[in-house]
Amino acid sequence: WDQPLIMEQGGPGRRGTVPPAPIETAVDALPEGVRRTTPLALPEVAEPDVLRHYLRLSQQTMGMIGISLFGTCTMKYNPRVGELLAARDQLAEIHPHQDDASVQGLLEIVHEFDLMLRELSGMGRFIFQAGGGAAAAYVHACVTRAYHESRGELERRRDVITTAQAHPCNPATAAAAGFNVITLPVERDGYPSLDALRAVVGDRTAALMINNPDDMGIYNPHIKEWVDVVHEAGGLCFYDHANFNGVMGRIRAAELGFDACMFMLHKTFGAPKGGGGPAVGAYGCTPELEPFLPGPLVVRTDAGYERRENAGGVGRVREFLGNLPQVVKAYAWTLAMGADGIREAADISVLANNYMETRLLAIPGVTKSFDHLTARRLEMTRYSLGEYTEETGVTAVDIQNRMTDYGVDAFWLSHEPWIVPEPFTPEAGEGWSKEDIDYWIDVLAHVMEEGRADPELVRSAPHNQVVAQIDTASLDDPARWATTWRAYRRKNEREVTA
Amino acid sequence: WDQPLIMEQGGPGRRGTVPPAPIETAVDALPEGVRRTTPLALPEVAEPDVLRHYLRLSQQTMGMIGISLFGTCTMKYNPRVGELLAARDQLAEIHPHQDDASVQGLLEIVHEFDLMLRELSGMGRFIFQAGGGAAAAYVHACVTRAYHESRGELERRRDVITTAQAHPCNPATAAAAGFNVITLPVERDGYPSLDALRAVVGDRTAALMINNPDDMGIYNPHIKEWVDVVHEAGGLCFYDHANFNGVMGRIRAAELGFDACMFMLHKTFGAPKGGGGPAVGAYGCTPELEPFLPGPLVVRTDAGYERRENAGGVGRVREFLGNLPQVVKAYAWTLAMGADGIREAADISVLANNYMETRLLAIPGVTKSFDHLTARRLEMTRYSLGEYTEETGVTAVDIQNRMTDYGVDAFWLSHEPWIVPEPFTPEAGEGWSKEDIDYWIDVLAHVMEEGRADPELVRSAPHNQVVAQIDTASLDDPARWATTWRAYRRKNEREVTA
Amino acid sequence: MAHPYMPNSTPDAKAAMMRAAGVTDVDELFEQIPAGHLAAEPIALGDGVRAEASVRRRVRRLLDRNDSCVENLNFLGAGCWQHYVPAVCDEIASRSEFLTPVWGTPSSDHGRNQAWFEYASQLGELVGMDFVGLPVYSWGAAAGHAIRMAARMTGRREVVVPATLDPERLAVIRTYCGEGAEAIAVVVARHDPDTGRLDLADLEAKVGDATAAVYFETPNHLGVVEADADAVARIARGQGAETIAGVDPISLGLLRPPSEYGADIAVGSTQPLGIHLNAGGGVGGFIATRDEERYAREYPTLQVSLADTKVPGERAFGMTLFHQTSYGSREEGNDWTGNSVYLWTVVNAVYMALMGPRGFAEIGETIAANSAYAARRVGTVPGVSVRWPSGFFKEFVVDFNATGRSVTQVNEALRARGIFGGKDLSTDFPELGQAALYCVTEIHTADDITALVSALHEVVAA
Amino acid sequence: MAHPYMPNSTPDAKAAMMRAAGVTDVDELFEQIPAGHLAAEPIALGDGVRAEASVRRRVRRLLDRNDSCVENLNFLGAGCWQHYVPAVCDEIASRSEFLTPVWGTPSSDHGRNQAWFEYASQLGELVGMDFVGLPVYSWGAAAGHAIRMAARMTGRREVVVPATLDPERLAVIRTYCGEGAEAIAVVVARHDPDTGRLDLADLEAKVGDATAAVYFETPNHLGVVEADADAVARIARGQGAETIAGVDPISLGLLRPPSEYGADIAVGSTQPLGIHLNAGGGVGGFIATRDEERYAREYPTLQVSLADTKVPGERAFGMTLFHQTSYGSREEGNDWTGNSVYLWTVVNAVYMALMGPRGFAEIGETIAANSAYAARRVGTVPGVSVRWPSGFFKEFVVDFNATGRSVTQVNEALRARGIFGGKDLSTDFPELGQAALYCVTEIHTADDITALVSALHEVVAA
Repeated sequence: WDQPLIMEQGGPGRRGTVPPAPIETAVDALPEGVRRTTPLALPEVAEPDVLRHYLRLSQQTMGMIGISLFGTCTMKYNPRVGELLAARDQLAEIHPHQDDASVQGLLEIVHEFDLMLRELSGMGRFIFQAGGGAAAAYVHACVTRAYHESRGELERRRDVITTAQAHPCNPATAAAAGFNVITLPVERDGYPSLDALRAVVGDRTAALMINNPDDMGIYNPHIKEWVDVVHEAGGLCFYDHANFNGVMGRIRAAELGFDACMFMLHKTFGAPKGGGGPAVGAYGCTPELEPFLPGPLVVRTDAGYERRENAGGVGRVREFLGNLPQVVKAYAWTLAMGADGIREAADISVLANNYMETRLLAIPGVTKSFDHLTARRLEMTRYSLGEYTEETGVTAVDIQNRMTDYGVDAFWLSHEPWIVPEPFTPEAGEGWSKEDIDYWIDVLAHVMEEGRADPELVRSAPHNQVVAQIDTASLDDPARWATTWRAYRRKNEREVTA
Repeated sequence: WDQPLIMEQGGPGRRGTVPPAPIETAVDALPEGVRRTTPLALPEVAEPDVLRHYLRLSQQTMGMIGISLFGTCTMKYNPRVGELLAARDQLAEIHPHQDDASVQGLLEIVHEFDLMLRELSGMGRFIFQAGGGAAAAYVHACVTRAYHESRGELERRRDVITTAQAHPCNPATAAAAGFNVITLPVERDGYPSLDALRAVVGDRTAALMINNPDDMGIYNPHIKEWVDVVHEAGGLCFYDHANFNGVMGRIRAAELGFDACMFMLHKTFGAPKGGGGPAVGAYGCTPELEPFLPGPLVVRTDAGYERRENAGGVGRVREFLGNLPQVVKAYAWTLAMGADGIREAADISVLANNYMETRLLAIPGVTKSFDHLTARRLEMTRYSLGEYTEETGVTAVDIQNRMTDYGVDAFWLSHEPWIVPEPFTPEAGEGWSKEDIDYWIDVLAHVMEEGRADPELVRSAPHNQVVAQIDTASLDDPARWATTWRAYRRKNEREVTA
Repeated sequence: MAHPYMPNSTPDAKAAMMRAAGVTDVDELFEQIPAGHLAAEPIALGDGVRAEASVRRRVRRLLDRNDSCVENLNFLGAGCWQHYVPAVCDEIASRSEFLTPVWGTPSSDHGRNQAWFEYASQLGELVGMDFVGLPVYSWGAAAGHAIRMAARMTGRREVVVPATLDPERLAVIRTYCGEGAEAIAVVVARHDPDTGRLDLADLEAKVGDATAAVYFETPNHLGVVEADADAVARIARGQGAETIAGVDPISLGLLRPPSEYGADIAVGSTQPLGIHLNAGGGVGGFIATRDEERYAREYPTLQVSLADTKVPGERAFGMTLFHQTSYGSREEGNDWTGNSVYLWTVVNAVYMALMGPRGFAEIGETIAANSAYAARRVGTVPGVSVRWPSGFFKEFVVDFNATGRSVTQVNEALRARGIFGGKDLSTDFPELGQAALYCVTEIHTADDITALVSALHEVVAA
Repeated sequence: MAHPYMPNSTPDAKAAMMRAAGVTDVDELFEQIPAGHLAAEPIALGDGVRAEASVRRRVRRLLDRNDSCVENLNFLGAGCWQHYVPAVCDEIASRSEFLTPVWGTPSSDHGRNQAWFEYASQLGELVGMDFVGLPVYSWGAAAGHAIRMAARMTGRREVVVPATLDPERLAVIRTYCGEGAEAIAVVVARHDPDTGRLDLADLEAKVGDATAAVYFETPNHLGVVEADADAVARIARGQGAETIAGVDPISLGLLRPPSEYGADIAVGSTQPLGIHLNAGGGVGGFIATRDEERYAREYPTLQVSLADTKVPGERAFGMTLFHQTSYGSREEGNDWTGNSVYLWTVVNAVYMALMGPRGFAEIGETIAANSAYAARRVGTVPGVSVRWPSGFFKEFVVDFNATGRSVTQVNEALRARGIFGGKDLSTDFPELGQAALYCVTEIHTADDITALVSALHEVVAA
């Protein structure tokens, strides 16, 4: 079904919705000079047609309706009970500036969930202001800035150290906060050596920002020493818990010595991802760093719960308390899972990954990153199709495209930098059944066979999707890219009836 | 995507949902003799998998997501605001036995909506107990029974008169209520003659049950005389307003002399059809028949609204007051439409039908029922593909199947009896845009051309749906039909892992 | 101004269609309707409210005047029960694809038809029967149709029903049974006041060669499980009558399925299977039998059957025995059918799939235990007793006679405390005096029962 | 017992996977983690609550302790505004396909990508600009990124902002501007106390060759429309600085688009476009510019572009300029990006499509008229006045200084009457004394304003 753009639909005079008329006609109208005179070329479409249009677009989005073992992202089941709770007026229709007395239930949830995350991490306090994992990393960069500033060392402490396998948001937010980024390369053991770290640590060190385990499923067993080394030099240590799913309930960031960590509620804690938000990067830190947190903090007093500014903290990284509906969903998820469920989820997630590994490595042409390492990987493993691509000319992206023809959503390749050729990173987590995992693997094996028998079939995929493979040539060409219909029409100089 | 049955999914021990545990273990358990001992062979499927299964099935239901000009049913836009209202606890979580004092808002809506329907029909009171149009017709049959019984004439008045073009629910419910059904054939003018009516009316006449206009879009201009004739003989007249959409706001059943009528809230009044309910057949009658209505009635008193039993009325045709969420949706729709909107909807509905007629009759092979009649049809017209089928061997059902390949949902053929060969009855109503109507007609014309060029292509359709054309051979074969998986497995004597 | 619901309510769209249709004034299109038929006065409904915000506010303010079973504590049952509705049920019920369609082909409606088949299959599993129709409007309607099926099968015109039957459901059954010469006579069999169960001796006396069917329920309307259901069926069968059992599907993980105690036809409400109370608008009725032609040929309903398609190995779902419905045969069909509660059917399928065998076993245990617990605690309130203090499921009769207070008084006082007391039985079952039917399910907690008991203490002592 | 959320939490599934993976104990899989790293004490969260009903009840009871803007009458705005959300927006927001996905290919996510493109296209139409990125977390975040874009483009490290700026948004901007040597300095330009608008003379004095950008808003945080926006842009352009306009998209059917008064970059909140208040969790920020490479190369965001597919005439939507994001270039990319508010983006597209040109024109008129009406009536309350009684949109400053009461006192008294009074400005804008920012939109009726005015009368007279 080829669904035209909404801008191409409708006709003059059609109405999709009608706002209430004014209480009375404005007596004291705004001056002419500030009023719009250019007509708005928005679509004029009736309500049923707008609805049907977006219903159709929804059906043209595979997402989690097929099977999606998207790695590095901990895609999991989003219980619908959370949606029903979040849709209640007592959450959806709460204004952020309401008096604390009128939102006691909400503040209690925020506080209780803070306590839950403290229990999981050993940290002293969490905030939910950051609208995603990257924003939480930026919180850390800002907290680091404020911490060193408070000690008069900010001018000196310019370096943030990270690793090639840390999520790109770590170096990026550090750089945006004005730091110099030092990225340690991955070495033979699957992580940088302690010596490499020691070589760059010093009195210029502001912070270490790191994931562990990383996206290859490798856990750095020297992480405590790393933290010690950085601490000794006066730097802070931030644990990006993007890969928490495999170690939930087994380790606590604070016990490993970290000063701060980040959880993604929209991934690890069962809240939906929304195709990329609204999300929450829950940022937690030790009591020592709490003075630097951006306010407002939610605190419990004898009289109830209140929001309190944090004098001396980072001002804000975002307006208001955060995406509280996602916090409520994560809270409900955590209640439902409990300590036993969380531990079980980690077990199953790691077990499923090892099961997949056994099956995937049996497929000719699939190899594993750092395949000389024999230790079991945690909740994901990075694989490579490098040999297969050399043999067939069919790339990981081609395979990805073709797999969608079988109802399997795209897998994740790898974050930058690519350490292995033609990488791919499936992750089953605890939410996909063994049958679905088996189907996924069967499809991969089948598509790889197709690629051997008929490379062009796979290279030209998909064949069963709404649209065929995109021609990416125009995307980075200023003369042809078009992020709006206005731009497209101008660049294509053609008359299109709006 | 071939989606297995839910009974074929899952595995031992999987849980879809878990009920709360008992407050305490039953001390005083039920005796062994009443307890289940046979294991339940229900599926064991995890929550995400159940959800995904039914999401996929929803996507395999075209319904109103494509284009559906399903006639005789007045399919129209179902405003989603009604769904949000109906989902509120103050409706969804109301118990029917609650004290009247605790449901005043709901009773007020029922009363106000009753007044609206009175305004549209001239009747004296409406009830919403009937769960569909057919059930409302049954209400009428029961009211007729009670009415004649109250006059001591029930034994004599055995005949209910209807016409071949009246909806099948009229003769069926009359028969179920114990009446003898007399069906008048359609004559040259598109309806039975007054003489034919006179010939069967007499002191055996209990009631006339009739639609007007009928499904061919023909309005019987002698309907007032019909009513008079029946009344003179002592019978009651029931107006099945299934075809109200074209005459909304123009005529009132009571002013034409009818004693009772029926509106379908799930069709004419914007409530959704749900694939066949929950629905409401709103039954209204004159004050003379009100004593025979099934209770409870909602009445307004000085103290507020109350439910009151109707002593002497038909006891009940269904438990409780009816599908009140649908009443609330219909009430919201009627508020939004108003007198002007309702009149406009009738105009547009009839205009769209006449527009369609112009275009459809231009397609070679499409003919119109009673094509010698030149008067304009109302909101629908019955067409015939009889000539086309003789020419090509392609039937209306074949065309219907093939049209779905173009995103056009099935059209309605005709209720029994088929008066014209290979009938079809499209209806645009006020809810489909001219562009969608044009697309529908273009698809029909295209498919008919396909049927000429390659009859087998159309006869073997559909080709782009989830499953191919059904083989109907087994459906009425006791040895092969299977309305349950239990039956299917037994009849096919094969081992299927549940 | 164009109306948002009507794409063609613009001057452009109307003009284009009028031009093509060859009319200059819309009124020309209504030439069929004689002038004398037109409404004497214009419809006085006022202009439409175009702003959705205004419509919503107005209706919401009315609805907000209702007190719901969410912010109050509810013990009403009696034909409509408050069970927990899993969120996934709501999610599926709200899918536009299921919410709004009418009727397609077996291919274009494949998903919905499959869901219907899954409903019938799972419900058949609960009741232990192989043939299940799509549901009718309510339990009462299902019982009415089942009795008519039995009457057609046996050629007899009498049905025996228990005295404990819900008067509201009985009223529906009576309407279905008809009046006058061709009516099916409803004969009422007594119950044993000591046990609340059917009085088998009286039943035996009333069942005879005119009896088309014995209709009974377990648990019955007063909550009591008919412990000797086999005997009931035996009595019916002995006289050549059909046995129709009315059951609560949510009990069937715990209780024996009707097929096992000899029922020929099982009926009941589908509302407990994932449907909200909806002020009574959530009810639906199922009919199930053995898969024998004798029964199948009498169904008035639509039903979906598995079938093959033109592609080998592929399955589709089509209507079976359509010709015997009123759609197929008008007055020659079985009773009548029409729009029913098919959206709820999809939700029922979801609910049963979520519950699975263990869910039904557990919820049965929880309801039995919670209601027994509540009965025991309510019975501790001075002057308050439970009429049949054991052998019930979900509902039980609370006797207020010794308190000197009427149920009306008690319930008013409870309502002032945010509690909806049990259904007043004093009018419908005068022999019970001041008694009320309390419903306790899996949604109730110990705190809830404590709140009830405390309130009753106050009310009775006041 | 298996957990409903985890299909593989059954003994069978675990055993099968363990067998295949060659382990006998799950703990073997965690061999990588040194023993000394393991949690010192088990996680003390208690066991999971398996019954959904119990989880729901617990969370609902907490939520029910909140008072919402539905059962109360709300006049709070200040960065998050109560507008009517059409039902179709909620319907689309709740579609599982949009709610739960992560990231597919351009083909498998075609529908969502198209919706995103439609968001950008319609938003671009409102602001009159051709290049629109996918949104960032909030208005403050959008302003912060825009200022950083301007700083990179100009190589300068100063931004001039108005004194009327929301302190909360300003705090975000300051965080984005950084601290220390490389920070972008934030210079505050005065406003004219008589008009509430920017003091152009002061602005002119503060903008110079170090100025990367002038950031201003219209209507500004105190509701006042900057009537001389052209002059602001002229001053900036005159010094080679970029002009960044912060606008409320719901005003843009009534007010001039920023492109027409010389803005180079437009930013603002997407929350007014169909998103619920969500306790502040509904906000999102847009960034739009002219479609010039100079601007496009500085975007930190993702954006979708129309593109061809391998099939002639077919369209797809792909990411443009991905390499300049942090995903593409880590610390070498522009700022950073990550999960954002993309579900709201789809809803924004729906909202704009529903409104169309007339909807935006009408809602602008309604909001302007309703807020003017409310201001006029509030001004009739003894001792209460409106600080700038004309030339505002949606929000206006109410001055309580003459009542002898603090805003805290007034708001407490209003809250006792079910009214959420305007945002207290007394701390953030001490020069205004006891003043509050009232927000009036299309959701308010004459009755609502009457209720407010009556309550204010009582409160002030008390």
